[in-house]
Amino acid sequence: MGELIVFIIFATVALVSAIGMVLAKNPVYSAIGLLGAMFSIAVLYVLLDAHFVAAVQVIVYAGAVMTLFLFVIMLIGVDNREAYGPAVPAQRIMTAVVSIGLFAAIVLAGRAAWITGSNAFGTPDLNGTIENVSDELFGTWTVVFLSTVMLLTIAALGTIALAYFGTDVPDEEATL
Amino acid sequence: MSIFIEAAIRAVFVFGFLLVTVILLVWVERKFVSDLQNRVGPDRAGPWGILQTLADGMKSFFKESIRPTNVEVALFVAAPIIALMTALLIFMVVPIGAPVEINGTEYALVGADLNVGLLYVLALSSMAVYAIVFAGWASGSKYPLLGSVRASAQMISYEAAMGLSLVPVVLFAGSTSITTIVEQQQGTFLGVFPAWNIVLLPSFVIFLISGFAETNRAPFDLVEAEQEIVGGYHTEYSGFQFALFFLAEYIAVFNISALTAVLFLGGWSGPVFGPAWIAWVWPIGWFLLKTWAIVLFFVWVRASLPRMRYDHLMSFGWKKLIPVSLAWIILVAIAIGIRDFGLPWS
Amino acid sequence: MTLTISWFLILAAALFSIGVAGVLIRRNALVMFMSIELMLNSVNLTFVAVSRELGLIEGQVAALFVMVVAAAEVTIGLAIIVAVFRRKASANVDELAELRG
Amino acid sequence: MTDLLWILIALPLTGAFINIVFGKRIGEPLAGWLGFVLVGSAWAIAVVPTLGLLTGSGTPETIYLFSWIPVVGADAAILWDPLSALLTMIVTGVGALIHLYSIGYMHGDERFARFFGYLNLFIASMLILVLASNYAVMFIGWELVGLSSYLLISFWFKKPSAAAAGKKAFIVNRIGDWGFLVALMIIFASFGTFDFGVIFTTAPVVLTTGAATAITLLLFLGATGKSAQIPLYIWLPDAMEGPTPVSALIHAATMVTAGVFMMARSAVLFELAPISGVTIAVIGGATALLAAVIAVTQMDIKKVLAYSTISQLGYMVMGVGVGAYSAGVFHLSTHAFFKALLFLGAGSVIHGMADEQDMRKMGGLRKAMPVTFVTMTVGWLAISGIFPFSGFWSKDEILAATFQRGGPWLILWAVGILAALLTAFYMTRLYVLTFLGKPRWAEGTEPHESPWTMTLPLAVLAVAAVIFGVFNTPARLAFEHFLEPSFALISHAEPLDLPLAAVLALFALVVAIGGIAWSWFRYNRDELPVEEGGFWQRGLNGFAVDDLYGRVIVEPGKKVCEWFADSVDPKGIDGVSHGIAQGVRTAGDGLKTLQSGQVRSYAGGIAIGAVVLILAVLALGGGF
Repeated sequence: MGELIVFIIFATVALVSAIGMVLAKNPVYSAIGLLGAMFSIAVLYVLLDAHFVAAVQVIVYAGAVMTLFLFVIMLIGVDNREAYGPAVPAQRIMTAVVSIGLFAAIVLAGRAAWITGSNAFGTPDLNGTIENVSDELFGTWTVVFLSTVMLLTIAALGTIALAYFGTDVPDEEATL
Repeated sequence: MSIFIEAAIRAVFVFGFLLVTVILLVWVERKFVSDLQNRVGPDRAGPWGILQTLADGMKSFFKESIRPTNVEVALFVAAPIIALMTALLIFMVVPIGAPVEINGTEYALVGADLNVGLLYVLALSSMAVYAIVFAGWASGSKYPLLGSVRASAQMISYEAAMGLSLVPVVLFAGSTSITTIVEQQQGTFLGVFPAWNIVLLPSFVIFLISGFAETNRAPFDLVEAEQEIVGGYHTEYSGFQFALFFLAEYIAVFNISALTAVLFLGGWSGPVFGPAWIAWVWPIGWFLLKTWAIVLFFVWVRASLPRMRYDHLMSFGWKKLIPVSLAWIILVAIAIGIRDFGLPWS
Repeated sequence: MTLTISWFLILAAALFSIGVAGVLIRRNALVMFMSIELMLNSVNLTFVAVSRELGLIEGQVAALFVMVVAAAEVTIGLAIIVAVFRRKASANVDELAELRG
Repeated sequence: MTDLLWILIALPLTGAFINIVFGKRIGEPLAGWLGFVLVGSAWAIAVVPTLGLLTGSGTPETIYLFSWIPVVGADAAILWDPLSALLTMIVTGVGALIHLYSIGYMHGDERFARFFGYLNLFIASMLILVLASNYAVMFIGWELVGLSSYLLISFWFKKPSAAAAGKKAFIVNRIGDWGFLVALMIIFASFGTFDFGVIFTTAPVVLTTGAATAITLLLFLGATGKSAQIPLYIWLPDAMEGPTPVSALIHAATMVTAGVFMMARSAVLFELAPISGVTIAVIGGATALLAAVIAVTQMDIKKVLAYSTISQLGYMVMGVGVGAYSAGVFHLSTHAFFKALLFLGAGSVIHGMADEQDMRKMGGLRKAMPVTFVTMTVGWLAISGIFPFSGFWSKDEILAATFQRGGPWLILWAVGILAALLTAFYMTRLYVLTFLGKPRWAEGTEPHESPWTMTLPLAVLAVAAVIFGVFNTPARLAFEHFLEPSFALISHAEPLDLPLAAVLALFALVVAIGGIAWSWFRYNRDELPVEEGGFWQRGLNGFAVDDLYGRVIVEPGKKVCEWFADSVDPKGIDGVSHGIAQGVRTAGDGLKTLQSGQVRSYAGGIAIGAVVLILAVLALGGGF
């Protein structure tokens, strides 16, 4: 019962934050909304006994990704509010229809291939501790893990390249 | 006793402990700096001015909180609270003494013993960035914004170095639980030297340096460099809200000191004397002694070193600290591999 | 009512749909990006929930990999946005509808 | 040990890569030494397993490397048997010596490193060819060898004649390759695989005599291209435009023997086609004789050797044609040594004479170039078939095998004897004109001995040319025993009785000595005989075979090509591609409105597509 309460609270927070993210006019509030959603998801991970993933979720998303977002928002100017008004006719309505249709389709598909609650909640088979996750990560998935290392290195190089080459336009932000 | 009530008691205790500590800490800093600078320092409120911090706190509490016109109200109000919250929450995982036995039950003297304790610390210290970013942005003014952009870049950079410097500690202890790390530092080498993690000297140094940067203390206090950007992110804050930032900063200093003591100087480990009913005090004493030593070191550095230039700060972080940490991680990993699995050819 | 895995999956589906809506409705590149992050997060939630349900740690490992990919993507994506902003002084994707730099 | 044999190919390939890509930075002497060391190490590595085969401690085997096109039985694998081992030893051994020689010979060339890159590439290609365990891989090696040969012939491509020679070699070889390719197609159609093991064990069951004849004649067409037989021999004399080490390595010792090797490898198939055997033997004999006659009239020292090579290759082909595969391969081995020796010696002479190749302007070089003189003497005696040098044994083997068939084959035997006579004659002519008599040098020429990097290979090859023949004296057929596992699937003729063999050998020896004596007294005098009659002129032109080909094949071919270029290409081919382009353009014009550049409309498309897909899957799977 306690778990259900926690779930309802944080699921609500996640949904509200996510909707807020989409609807907020100011990108900073969008970022805050996403931050809230990510935090709630981290709590839900704890609820699902995935402690390590939860910690990484906070460190990576809240700690690094969202900080970067905010950094960039501030770098390129927060007052740059987008002009509203649909580019495609009836865009909002179409968007609403498509999103709700997608949600319905996913739920329908899920119902067709639903997970058959084999584990009653509260009796976890596994514990998402660092030891358990890392056994799997460095055992079965070593090669994949190493390739993500490559991926990150390449991403870092690409970012540096983008920042270095392409400064032919005079820019005032670089002096920050 | 219900688990919720126990948790609440622990939280209240941690909060109170930190509050008292900070009041002391501000006074100690001012006194110590003035001694180093051949000044007298505060000496009016109470004996040796010991009540000065309380007086300042009262003053700011009753002062009017001025709110400039074009602030984003919600974030402007939330920022100092976030700052204080993260600072308080970090201390939750720091063990301040050996486990104590009351009525046959053993209680760990720690807010919460998490198996991902160190990750928790890193996660929360990355949260601390948001307080500064939000404060700077919500102020709707140029200098706070500049200060917060500086702050976010600086803290992200040094957090990477800090996280990397902790990896050898984790490798050494084989756990990310802070309690386990402290227990692993019990005992001695060769019967003489305490078995502290300070043997991981590069890690210790890097952790300490990035601790300065994370708490925006001199010589890395560019975030609030008066000569360039007035007060940085808290330029527009006043009264009680400013006091909250102030409080948060000093708690952060104490947190970093406590973490240094716990992770590298053996935490509460030390010799224990006397009968059983008094013996439990010793570990707490040792912990406080070590922590305050580091705090005094922080103050000493602040009084001694000038502020760094911003580009120097960034290149120092990325081009020196992080490569050194990486090299050190590799060395430690090899050493531990040899310790656990023997030499590769044996 | 008891908490079952379906709750998590429905929540993930809802978050995913909200993310899709964000991509479709917003024209600020940064917000579109955030919506994509939200979609990734909802998929992660599905992974972890199913991992809990089936008792397989692989789901959590997959979530970790998704996070790595997301981190890489954010790095590059934000760099691109900044680079574009330097040229166009705008983060509005509708103004980028041409093949000229 | 044998599972590391891929290193043999990898080493020269590495050298080729390094020298071609980084050659300019490595610089002059080092690039050459690199090539030499790599090929030399390949030889050293090959020695141990070869000795294993020789002593019987090793067995022939197929070493699987990786899967290439498993469906057609074409995996990258190494067939390690005595035949390939022998060829590997020759290719790497002679190759290494010639690398060493080239360090001296190519001194000062501006594309020094590039040359060694090509040489290494050639060695690697040749090893691929030799070590292949199926026809597909062998064909790759075959083509790579042709490529490196082309690169090396036209190495001095600034000389128009060299460029033309390279082109000619390439095109003429193409005709042979066409034959090889068609043969491969028939083989695949018949067997469904390219794998040697499967083909050779099942061939007697699968192939009819007709099919076997077709395959073998086409394979032989390929061999005439690579091994310079009638009618495709015309590229080899021109190939002498390449640097002399190239002539020695490729156009004497190794590549030209690829055809012989290929036929020996396919011995099982040739056994099934007696008509092909006759054809091959006759063409081989004819080539041997014709080339020998032309060689007699040549004045250029390298041309003489080139025609001599063709003639000797004719011998080998004749040996294969009469079914004496071991004898053919044996002559291939001995020839590799003494012909490489002769070419390198000629190169040394040319080097010492400041690039003079006309024998009329040489003479009396004995004193100026003592080492070259001594080693050339060995080569001369070996090729002339003088006892006990290696050429005597191997040539005699082929002649004996031909004689043994009896009947009409005796004519072929007589042709062979005649060719042997001419061989002794023209080699002596070359020898005498170059080294003996009075100097007839051009003004200002000062012959000098070559550096040690050039003379050392000469000495080593000379030793090999002397002793190698002993391995297969009629009395002690060690060589044949060694090769036996490679030819286990074909029947062997009984060796000749010793007395008869001895008589035949003696007869051949007498013929050779007669040729030498005739030539010696004709040329070893102060006044050179005048050789300007019709025979000599026509011989110098190679009996105008090139002109004949030009008139019969090249000119009509050009006409056909012009017709294609002028009418078929602009109207037919271009019309099709223009039509396709027009269609694509129209379609693009129609579709481009979809690409608005609006990211969100794309995203919307994706989202709608996802919904539709999910619903479709559910509908099809009955999920509702």
